[in-house]
Amino acid sequence: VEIEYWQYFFEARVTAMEQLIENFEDANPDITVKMNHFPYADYRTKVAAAIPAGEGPDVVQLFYGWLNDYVDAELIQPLPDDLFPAAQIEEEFFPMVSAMKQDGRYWALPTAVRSLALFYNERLFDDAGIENPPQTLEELVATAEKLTKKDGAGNLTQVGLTTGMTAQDHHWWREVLLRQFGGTPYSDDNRTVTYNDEAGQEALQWYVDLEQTHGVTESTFMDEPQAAFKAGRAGMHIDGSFRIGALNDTRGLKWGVAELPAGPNGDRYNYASYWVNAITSKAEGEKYDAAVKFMAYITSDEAMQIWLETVGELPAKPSAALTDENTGDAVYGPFIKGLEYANTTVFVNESAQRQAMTDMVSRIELQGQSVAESLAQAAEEEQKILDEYYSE
Amino acid sequence: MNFYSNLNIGQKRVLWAWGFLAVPIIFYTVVRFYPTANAILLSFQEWNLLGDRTWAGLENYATLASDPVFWKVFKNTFLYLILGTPISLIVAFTVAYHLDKVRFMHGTIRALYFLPFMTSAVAMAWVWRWFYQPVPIGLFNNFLATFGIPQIAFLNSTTNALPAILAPAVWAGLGFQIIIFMAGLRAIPATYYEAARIDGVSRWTVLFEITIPLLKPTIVFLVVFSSIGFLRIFDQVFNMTTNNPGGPLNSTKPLVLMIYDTAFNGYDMGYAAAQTVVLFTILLLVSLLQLYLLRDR
Amino acid sequence: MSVAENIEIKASSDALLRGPSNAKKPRNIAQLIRWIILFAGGLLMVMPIAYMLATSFKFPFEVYNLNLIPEEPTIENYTYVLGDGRFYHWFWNSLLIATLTTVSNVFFDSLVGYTLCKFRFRGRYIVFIAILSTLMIPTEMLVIPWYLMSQQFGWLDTHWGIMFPGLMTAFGVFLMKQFFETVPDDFIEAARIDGLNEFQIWWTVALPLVRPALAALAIFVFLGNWTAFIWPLIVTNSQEMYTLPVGLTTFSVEQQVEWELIMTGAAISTLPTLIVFLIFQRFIIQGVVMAGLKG
Amino acid sequence: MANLALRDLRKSYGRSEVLHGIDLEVDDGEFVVFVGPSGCGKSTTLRLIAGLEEVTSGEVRIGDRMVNNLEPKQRDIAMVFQNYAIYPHMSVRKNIGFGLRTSKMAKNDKETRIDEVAALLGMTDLLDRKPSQLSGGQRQRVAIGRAMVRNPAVFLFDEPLSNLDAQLRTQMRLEIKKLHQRVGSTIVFVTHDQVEAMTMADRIVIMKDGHIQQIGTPAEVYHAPNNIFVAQFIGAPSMNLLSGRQEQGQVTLFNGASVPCTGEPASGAVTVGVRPEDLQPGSDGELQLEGIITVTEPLGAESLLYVDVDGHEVIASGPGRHAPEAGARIQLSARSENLHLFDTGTGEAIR
Amino acid sequence: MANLALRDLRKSYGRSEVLHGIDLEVDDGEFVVFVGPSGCGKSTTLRLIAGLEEVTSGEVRIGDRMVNNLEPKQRDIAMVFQNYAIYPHMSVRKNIGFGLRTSKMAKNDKETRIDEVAALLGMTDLLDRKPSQLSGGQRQRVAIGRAMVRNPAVFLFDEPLSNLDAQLRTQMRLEIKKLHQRVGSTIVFVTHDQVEAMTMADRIVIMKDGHIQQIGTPAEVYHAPNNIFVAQFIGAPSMNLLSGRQEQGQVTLFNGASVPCTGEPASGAVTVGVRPEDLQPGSDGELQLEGIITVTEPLGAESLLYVDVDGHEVIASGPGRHAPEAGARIQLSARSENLHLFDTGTGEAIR
Ligand SMILES: Nc1ncnc2c1ncn2[C@@H]1O[C@H](COP(=O)(O)OP(=O)(O)OP(=O)(O)O)[C@@H](O)[C@H]1O
Ligand SMILES: Nc1ncnc2c1ncn2[C@@H]1O[C@H](COP(=O)(O)OP(=O)(O)OP(=O)(O)O)[C@@H](O)[C@H]1O
Ligand SMILES: [Mg+2]
Ligand SMILES: [Mg+2]
Repeated sequence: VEIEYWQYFFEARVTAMEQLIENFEDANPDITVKMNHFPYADYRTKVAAAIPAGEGPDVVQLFYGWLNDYVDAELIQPLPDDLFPAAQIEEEFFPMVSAMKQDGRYWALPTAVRSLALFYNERLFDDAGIENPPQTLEELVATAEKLTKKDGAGNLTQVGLTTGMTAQDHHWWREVLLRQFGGTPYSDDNRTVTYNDEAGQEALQWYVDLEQTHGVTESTFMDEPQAAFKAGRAGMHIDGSFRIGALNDTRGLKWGVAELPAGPNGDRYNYASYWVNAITSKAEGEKYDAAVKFMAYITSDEAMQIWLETVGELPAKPSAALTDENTGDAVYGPFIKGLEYANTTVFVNESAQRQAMTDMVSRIELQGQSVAESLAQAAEEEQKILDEYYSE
Repeated sequence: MNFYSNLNIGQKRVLWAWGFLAVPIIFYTVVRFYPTANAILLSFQEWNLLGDRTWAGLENYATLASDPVFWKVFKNTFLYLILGTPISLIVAFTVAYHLDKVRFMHGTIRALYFLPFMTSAVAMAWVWRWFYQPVPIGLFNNFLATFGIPQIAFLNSTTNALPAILAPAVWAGLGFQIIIFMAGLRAIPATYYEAARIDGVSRWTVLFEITIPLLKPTIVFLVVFSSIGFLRIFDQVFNMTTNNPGGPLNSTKPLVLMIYDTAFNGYDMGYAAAQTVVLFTILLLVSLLQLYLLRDR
Repeated sequence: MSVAENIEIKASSDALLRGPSNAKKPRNIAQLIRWIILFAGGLLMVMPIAYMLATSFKFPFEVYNLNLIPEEPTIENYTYVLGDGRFYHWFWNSLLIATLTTVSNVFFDSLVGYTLCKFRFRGRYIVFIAILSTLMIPTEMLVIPWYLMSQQFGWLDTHWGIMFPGLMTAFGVFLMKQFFETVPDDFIEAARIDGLNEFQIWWTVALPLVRPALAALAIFVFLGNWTAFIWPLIVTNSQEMYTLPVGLTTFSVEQQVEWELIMTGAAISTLPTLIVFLIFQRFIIQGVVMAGLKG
Repeated sequence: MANLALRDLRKSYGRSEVLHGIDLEVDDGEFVVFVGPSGCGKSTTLRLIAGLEEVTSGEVRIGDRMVNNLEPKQRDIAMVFQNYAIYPHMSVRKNIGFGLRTSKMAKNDKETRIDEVAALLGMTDLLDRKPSQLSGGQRQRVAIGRAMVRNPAVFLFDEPLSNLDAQLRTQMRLEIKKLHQRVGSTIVFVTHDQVEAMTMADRIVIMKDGHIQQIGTPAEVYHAPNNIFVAQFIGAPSMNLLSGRQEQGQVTLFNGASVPCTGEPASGAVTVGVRPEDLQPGSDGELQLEGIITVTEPLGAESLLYVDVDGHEVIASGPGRHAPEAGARIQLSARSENLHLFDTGTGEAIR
Repeated sequence: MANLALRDLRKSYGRSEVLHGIDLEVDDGEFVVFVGPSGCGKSTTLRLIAGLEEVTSGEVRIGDRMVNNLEPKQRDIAMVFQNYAIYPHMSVRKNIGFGLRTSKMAKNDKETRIDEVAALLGMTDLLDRKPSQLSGGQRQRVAIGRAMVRNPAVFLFDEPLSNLDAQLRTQMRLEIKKLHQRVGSTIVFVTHDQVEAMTMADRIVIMKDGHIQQIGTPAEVYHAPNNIFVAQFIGAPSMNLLSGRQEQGQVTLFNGASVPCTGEPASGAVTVGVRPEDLQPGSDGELQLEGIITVTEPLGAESLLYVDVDGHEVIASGPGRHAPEAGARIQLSARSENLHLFDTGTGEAIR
């Protein structure tokens, strides 16, 4: 039988998957797997157009945030209980994978996960005489201040820390800063926004102070945070593990990674996300069996290790991730450690929810709205998004 | 054949006309009208693309009317139209008019103006975005900074962002409009100008009394078409605000971007369809109004 | 640089094609000023493109520098893009699709435009408005029905599937209709007398008279299809069927765009359109030779 | 070969009727010339015959077929347009050859035919030019060539010679006549040129405001005009009209002169017409006028004398050489058989 | 008011020279008519005078200024184009008024002037129409109106009357002459019409292939043509040419007839020209010819007889009524003072 597998295009991911497929086909000579990949930016559109039309893959890679829609529309089928018992999954995988569970059954599983960490520019650190990356938020500000440079007119020419809600900061704020200041983003059932409180205000105030009070950053600096960091014009940069490859390719950049700074109370949080693989409802009979086998293989420890080595993404199981070798790795170490205390946001509409965060900060920066008001408005907007979704 | 030969000349020509239109009409019906009708139907339904369609009545429209973002977007869309169409047409006409009189390196200069139209919108949006950045990388702000003039926040501003995004849209379409204008200018018989030269009227008179009136078919086309273009502006906005589409704070978001966003990020196809119907209605009204105002009297 | 040379050769042959000049010798200064301003404007127009070219010769670390001349120029981006075996597929697909679509558009759009302009019949205006109204629905709303249609007829992932929605455009119909207005009816009537049927009249008499518009249409349709993105993306599955713009997006990866590669791709893909432009613009310049034939 | 008939032909543009019921029978092989003031509907009539415009009411018959519903090409006609309508994008050769496109001739024969026609029109050297490189007259010749090349049953000419020089005009006039005699086609020809009309026509049709005023041979319309309009329109310079009153078989003119009159007008008012060439210096005729010459126009063979007779200007013809000077007093006379009498009220001729 | 001079004027299109050195002096207020075969360069000359084309070499002077480099509007001229060039998007009123745009007249005066011109051209009712609703002749009148409305120093007319009917033509001819007399403008007028040329011109310029053949008053060019070309070109139908040999002060014609000859041609060969109107039935003249009538063309006042004289066709004029029938044998004669002698070799007149 031939089954089809879809994912988005990223060279390393394609290479890794090719290798996995090869291994899988060796082990299962009666099955061939055909892989198709599509541009990242438009992958979602593509999948959304194809799958409802009954076209496309038997096994598909989805962003975890999209799961609800696919489950509701019955476009994917739950993983078989016998091979993927829920209890075993919960035991083997990092806890955040539980977002893939609905009605007591798992619908999809990741091969790899990603988390956030603090990238820093070693050369700039040396120039500024900084020895170690900051461990707390206070240190973060202090370090950033040392790394910030301005020209005669007062325009920033180098920022201490990059910021930008449009990049990863909305995760950082929602799942990390907010919790560090004592708040929570959502209620346990994920249906209510809970950050419109004092903790939320403090977290937001702290965040906007980076630019407004400390002047160590500018959200529009060099258009994109990662660009500023890559160009060596930012001392520090918070980003996901998927950035490692690009930074490795950047000539002349010496950089290091540290865990995200701890909060005022010393707690650490992190945000993790992942792409999952699921079996579409198109797969039936033989193909379904083959798809199940393929699922099993690509969520195995072996597959995860290959993925880590080829793509640089973190294994989804502690057993594969938390090896001494991995945690000790200078680059992967901080990310993997982050996984232990990482949370995952259950998005109903990721871009809309991010937009609420982006607008929240824009209102303060561009329109001078007070932090409290802006936060309240953001909470209201996001609540509306949630309500609309869950009311259906 | 007998039937055909019994028709009078007028009827025969009508038959020919419909014959010529037959294939295109089938094409348009299948490829355009049917999906359009589908979209109109969909605007009364609820559909997340993945599941079933359910009837929603006027709910989508009610949501739309009460959505402040929609009204903001509505205003933006008209701003693009009201600024973009006259500016681009006047600039294009001016260039075409003068270019038509230039011989030396004519082809080269025309190609220079046309090049932007040929290059990929994505790549160009990025370059422009890059021009607009604050120091240290923004070309314009660096330029200002060397003269000690304070920076201008082009894109990160609720007031400047829309014109800043309009500029590359005008820029990209200019070559197209120039070419059309030039083709139109070329179609005006030289004797008309000769007669005017003899009559000794001023160059302005020739321009306003002869060139522009005789250029009317071209102008009608460009006004209607570029209005549609600006009302449907998408590429430039989308690509220049990739991080924060239509931002900041929706100050640059046009209707099409809202539709795109609703459809392919929110997967709220019914709602997107309702927006599409609104856009469709606006476009149709604007075009019909323009055709009416510019008709041959 | 040979492109620039080409343009110049074109320009001088154009000057000959135009026939006798009516220009007067004086006012040279005004002419010169006009020329200088136009030329400077033209240079301004291509500035972003110059940056695009410059970027395509840069290493990633230099991409965000302002300089037009790369400090460390490299053709690595080109060898990378051109070295990608898929590139040739994409290029060929785009070329094929853009060419065929152009032919179809030039044929059908001008036929419909002619009909709507030169025939008087009831329903003419309705047909025109109906066709024009198709410009008013964003493609994004149409791709889903098209997709379902293609699936039904088995056109997914085929050239035909990529092409079919663009075979005719209201844009072309409108453009051609407006230009046929400048063709005197006498020419058409004379041909009727000479025994041509309506189709032959359109083909042998009317079309040659609107050559500038046809050329413009050809350029625009070719360009439009050359850069079309969303539909080719949706309808293709295999990388071999991608068109150039779709293929080029594979250079942008998650959360990050490799601009030097995008710029390289854009630079390469501009070349064919430039050639098409240079081929067809000749007709635009020639203009309508009937000047002075009719009062 | 065909006879051509128009039966109560009407044509309206929008609400304004420009042809009000044209009736005409043209025999097979006949040469009919339409004349009439500008805007009277000559071109329109031609276009209806050709099938370029739809008939509003009435019938067009060619060769006993009702052709109202036939396309131009099925009517076996050729037409030369008033403003040439030659194709700017084709060379002269292709333009002329265009008339042969649908014919089944061998390619060689076509070429020969084109060369033949070109030679006839003196355009052999111009065959490869584009229309924009031709002078006005040359363009018109191309248009004529395109019609001639095909030998259709009916030729329609809309002022084909008006841009040609006199020489070529005379020549073309003869050529067209010869063509007519050779192939025997029916020809309908519109012209403004008196001489053309008189010399070429088997019959002349005089139109005014969408009505036919008179149909007749050149001699008939010249010597026996139906009404004042025709009398004035045919002949250049046109007939002198003198108002008078009828009294007992005599007409008394405004200046007291009187001439015999046979007919009986409804009103008493009579207009007496006399052609300039019938009004000559001398006293040899029944009509006698005396006046002062205001202008003399030499025409070579003869000259025209503009004479002021008691405040009325009349035109008379004088000798080509030694014409009387302007300012001189002169005695003019005409014979009564050369006088034309019209009822002033209706304008109709009194016979 | 201005005089006009062309000095060795040449014009080439690309490599082909179409005017080969035109020299002409036009006096202030003079009315000059250009005639010549189609394509001889009349329009081109006019366009050079108007400043619409660049002069290749030579000079154009208007009112003692060298105007080669002046814009048309600085030359104080008006021009009527052969193909009208009226603006399709303007009403007739606006088209006519266009010529007044630069004038400093009060708006009211302008309107009056337009109405005046329109009345003159018989277009008062058409003032609000668009050109597309006009007939060919009506369009041409609009073009004339636009030039007339302005009263410039020099008028240039390129076959302005060729699409008008005879009536209107005669009328316009007179109007233009009156205009000329009233305002005294210098007028250069191109026409194909013999009668127009003869009646209107102070002097006629006959061109051929870009060369001037003769400049002279109408009487001069008619009665004393410089060469065979002019002799044949002026006068319609054109002069009969009979070949002969000169022997001792006598010319012996091909048929044996002989006439006296005074001049001395270089070669012995002489061509004898006689105008049709000088060749009449009868035996009253030195030149005697006998032949058979092949065709009779009635022209009303007179008729043309095509007579075959020993294989040569000559045209003679006969009476308008009772013209001899075709087929009859006829005796023709002409007086020796009406004969024109030319050197057959050079074509020049022998005087
Ligand atoms: N398309 C039209 N719409 C309205 N009126 C028209 C149209 N075409 C012609 N006419 C009018 O119909 C009348 C007859 O026109 P037609 O062209 O037949 O005249 P004509 O006798 O050929 O004149 P001419 O000798 O000047 O060419 C004119 O008064 C003209 O203005
Ligand atoms: N643009 C051009 N290119 C080349 N040759 C031309 C051009 N315009 C005119 N000619 C040629 O120049 C010659 C003179 O043309 P012109 O128009 O002056 O003739 P014309 O005497 O006005 O003739 P007509 O009486 O037919 O109008 C013609 O042989 C014509 O073919
Ligand atoms: Mg007419
Ligand atoms: Mg001419």
